[in-house]
Amino acid sequence: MSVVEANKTAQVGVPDSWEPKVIAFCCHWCTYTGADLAGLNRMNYPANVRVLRIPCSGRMNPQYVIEALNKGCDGVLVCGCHPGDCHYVTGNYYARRRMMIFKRLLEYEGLEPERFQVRWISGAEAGKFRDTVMSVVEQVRALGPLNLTREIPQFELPAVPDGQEAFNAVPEEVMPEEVSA
Amino acid sequence: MILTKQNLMPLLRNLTGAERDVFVPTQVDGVSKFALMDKGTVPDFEQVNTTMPPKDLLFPQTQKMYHFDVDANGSYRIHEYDESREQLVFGIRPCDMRSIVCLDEVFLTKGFVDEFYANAREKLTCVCIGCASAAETCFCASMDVDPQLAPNADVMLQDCGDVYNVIAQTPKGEVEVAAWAPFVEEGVVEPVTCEQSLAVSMEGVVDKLEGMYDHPIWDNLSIKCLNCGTCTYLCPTCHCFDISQDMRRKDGVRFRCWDSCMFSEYTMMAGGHNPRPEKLERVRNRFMHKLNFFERRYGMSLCVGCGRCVEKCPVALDITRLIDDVAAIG
Amino acid sequence: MSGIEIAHGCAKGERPLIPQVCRVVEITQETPDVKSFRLQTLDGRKPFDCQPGQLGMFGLLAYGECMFVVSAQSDEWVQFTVKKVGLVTEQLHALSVGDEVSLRGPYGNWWPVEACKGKDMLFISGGIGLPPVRSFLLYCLEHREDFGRIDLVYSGSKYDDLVFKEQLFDIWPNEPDMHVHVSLYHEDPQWDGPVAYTAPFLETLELGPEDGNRVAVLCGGPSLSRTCREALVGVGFDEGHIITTLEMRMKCGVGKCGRCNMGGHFICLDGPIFTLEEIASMHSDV
Amino acid sequence: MTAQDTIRARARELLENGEVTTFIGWESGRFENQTTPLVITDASDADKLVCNEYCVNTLAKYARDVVTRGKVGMVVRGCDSRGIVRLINDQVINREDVYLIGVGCAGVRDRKTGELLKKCAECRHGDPVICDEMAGDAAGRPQPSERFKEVHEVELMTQPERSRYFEGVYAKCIRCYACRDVCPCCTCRECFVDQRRENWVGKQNNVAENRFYSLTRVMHIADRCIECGECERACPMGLPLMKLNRKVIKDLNDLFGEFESSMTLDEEPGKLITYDLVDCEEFM
Repeated sequence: MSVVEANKTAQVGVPDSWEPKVIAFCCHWCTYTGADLAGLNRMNYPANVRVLRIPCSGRMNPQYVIEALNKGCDGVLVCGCHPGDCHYVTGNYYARRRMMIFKRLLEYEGLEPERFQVRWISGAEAGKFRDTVMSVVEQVRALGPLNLTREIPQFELPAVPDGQEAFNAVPEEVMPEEVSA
Repeated sequence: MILTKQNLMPLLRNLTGAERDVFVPTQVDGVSKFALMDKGTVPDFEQVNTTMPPKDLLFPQTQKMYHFDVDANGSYRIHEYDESREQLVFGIRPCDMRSIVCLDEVFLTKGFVDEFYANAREKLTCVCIGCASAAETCFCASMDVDPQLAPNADVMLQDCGDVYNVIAQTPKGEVEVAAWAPFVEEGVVEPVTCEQSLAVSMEGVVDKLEGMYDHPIWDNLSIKCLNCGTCTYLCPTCHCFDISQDMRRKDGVRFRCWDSCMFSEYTMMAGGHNPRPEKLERVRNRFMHKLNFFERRYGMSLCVGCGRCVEKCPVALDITRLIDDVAAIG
Repeated sequence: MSGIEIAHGCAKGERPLIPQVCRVVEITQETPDVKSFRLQTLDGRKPFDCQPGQLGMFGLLAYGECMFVVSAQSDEWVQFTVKKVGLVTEQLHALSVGDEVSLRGPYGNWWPVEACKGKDMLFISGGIGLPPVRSFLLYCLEHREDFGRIDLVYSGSKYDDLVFKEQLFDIWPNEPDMHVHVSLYHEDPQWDGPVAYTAPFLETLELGPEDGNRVAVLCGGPSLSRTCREALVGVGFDEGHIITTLEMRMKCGVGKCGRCNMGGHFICLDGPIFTLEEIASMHSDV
Repeated sequence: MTAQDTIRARARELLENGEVTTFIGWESGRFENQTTPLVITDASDADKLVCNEYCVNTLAKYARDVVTRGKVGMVVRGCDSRGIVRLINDQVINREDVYLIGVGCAGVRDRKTGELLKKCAECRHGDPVICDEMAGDAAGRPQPSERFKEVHEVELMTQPERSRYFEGVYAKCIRCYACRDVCPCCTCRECFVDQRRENWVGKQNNVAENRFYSLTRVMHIADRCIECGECERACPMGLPLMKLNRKVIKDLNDLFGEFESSMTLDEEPGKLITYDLVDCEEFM
């Protein structure tokens, strides 16, 4: 049973309205401009990705990755300049080593490899940015929700007293227009 | 009344009903603690006391206090959690029962009753099993705890070799023992006296500590301490907690969790001033609280002699050696 | 001549850790980093009744809560004065009128108003130490006839750091038999008054103990408390007649979470108000 | 003249002639075969010092707390000396602040079971890597068999199995921070755990926060870990922490070349704070 099937079973309790949340840490000098270029060229890529600008991939602190996964993201993408193009000359060399070690450590701890990916995307490669994002989102969608913080699953509420309407646990943005019966 | 040790397991299986959680001392994944009794658990009544203390049942390490969210017209609403359930702890030792007395004093007296603790305490039934033999680190007899007696337990099972002497000590205990009819017989047996290799004399220690605030003994002691939180988290009577919140967008949960006076940010104030900045102040404060401050405030020692900190301290810092050194000082 | 009798461990209450949601009704900017907030419950009532000097755990549900003295109160609101020093206070300073906050209390003991009746009052404070002292001062001004001469010695590092300037310079000096002495630690273009630290400034004022008929109320940082204590004892004050309110990190506010202890006493429950005589007998790591 | 007597004599001598202000060693504890660290300042206490096969504590980190009082004398075996090198290379202490008396170590035993401790069975350097003088001959221990055996076992598990396994590990953690406080590599002035204003890691004890703390610590000591195994020994809940540290060391060696940290004072910096243009590329 391949990894994806193994997680398919985990998806039993997932509402079909579930949308994966992927956060992309993009280096300001290359990938962020690449993403901007993708926007200029009207390339559309899934809205599940949230782009976060960081000065350089070298600034990528492994704690951000775990914090993102803990706070409800289902996938993390870290993008930086190609080795040699770094505006700070050595930023992505350090990042390369750190991310290679950290990626293996997370996989060692049981995180599916597709959930944490690193790519070098330069300022001109708008197409590559779109393709990367689309492939990451599809892979994460196949894996299903991560919800690392099962202990606080959307706050199982205490009995709501006296007639106040129950708090709807599904996050607002992806709340479908009318909640099907 | 008498309960033979063979009847113990059938009795336990009979007790695990749906409406009540039964906790027994057992090994969970290599850690000895009080865990929920279900089909698979093998209770371990031979081991004297568990590594993790039973205070987790009354005062969990992380306890959700209330959940807050925003209602229709945008103002906050607070929903209090009451996660307390009917619980029975079977096989708690007299030293841990004595630690519950200390926790009751802290949480239920002095003008404010902590309702989270109160709810849990009310729904807890304690079946205490006396100790026939002691571990090498046990010194409860020196801290006025009788290894075969626990006055505040609901049911006391005194270990008499191959049978237990069943004594119901509270109304709740009577109801409990009444339900054990098929497993117990009439009769009284003399409990085994429990020999303890480790003993300290607390004679005059509390008063001597009063004037020893600047004594060099604290320097020699605190130098070897790592200031980790092991002793405070394993101690059955340590009750310090921190309050924090976990947010998701506009709603969140405010919880309280164990905290340790050994951590540097425990008394760190916003302006940067810390009344206990170094290891010396923190180690002194912890031992003074155990042996003197609590005695002055509540009239009982906060150390019950269970020996968990003596056993599990990474650098073998030993409260009994401190008591001996203080007693030895003129 | 025994010291002033102070009640300890006298606060009571149910469900101590559960706050009530209150609304900010008025914010006054005292200094660039100090603001005063007036709070009411959502339906416009006073959150709780409290004695002068008692504490309240005021904060934001999303960020945390801190312990402040109720620096003033009326029938409809309670007021807290907050200096911006940390995470929660920063968020409090970002509040605007009408926002919702969390508040629980009242905690701690109160100023010994009964025991100080008929005595002359000497209030000494520095910087952000004025709000706790002000809660007692306002009580004395409301019951003016019960107290003799009132002196307020207040000092700050810069003119901008002086809190409640309007009351300090306009209202209080005109109160009957009340003398306000303000000094700054350093020269300041906007200030032509005395420039001295609190303790030396106190000595220049020759305010003696009036053989037991004057009570000193002290509140300030660790250094101010130490130097002023020496100055007062030097002038002849008996330590039982010097009252102070202590400050430590507090989380529960009801003497259970264990961190605000001085020896066996919890500052949030047995204090925060003690006489210096009582503090001397405790194991002090303040 | 056993090593213990030499140490006692030298400690008394060093303290008497004022060459060191404090001396760090072990003393016997209350129970049989129990030892506990000891810091003495006057020569008369030198006879309390013991050095036998039950000295389980690694003393390196105490040098940091005591160095402010003047020069420190210390007994060092393999793990202690590498801890001292680590502190010196991290500029926590200076080489001339410490006077090191080396002792060969054949591994220490558990006081109850008498068996060799797990950290000593896996230890690769029993003899001190630096010292000012040797008090007893080097033990010359054979290299342990399989350094990364445990890591292989976990790597062979499938992904869901590993996920459940580490879920179980982090469910046991009680966040007492003994692993951080005993580690010679963990010498930050203010640890990220205590930075409440930034609130990196929440104080609640659940699997997510425990994993956050553990992964961060592993990454912080990744290329500096001296494999002394003290974190595993100090953990009251028995978490297999060396499985994580050794996994990172194995990856570092595989990817960036064999390197053992804290062996010499003039060692090259760790693999994560240097780079190489020809590292293998997997993110293209």
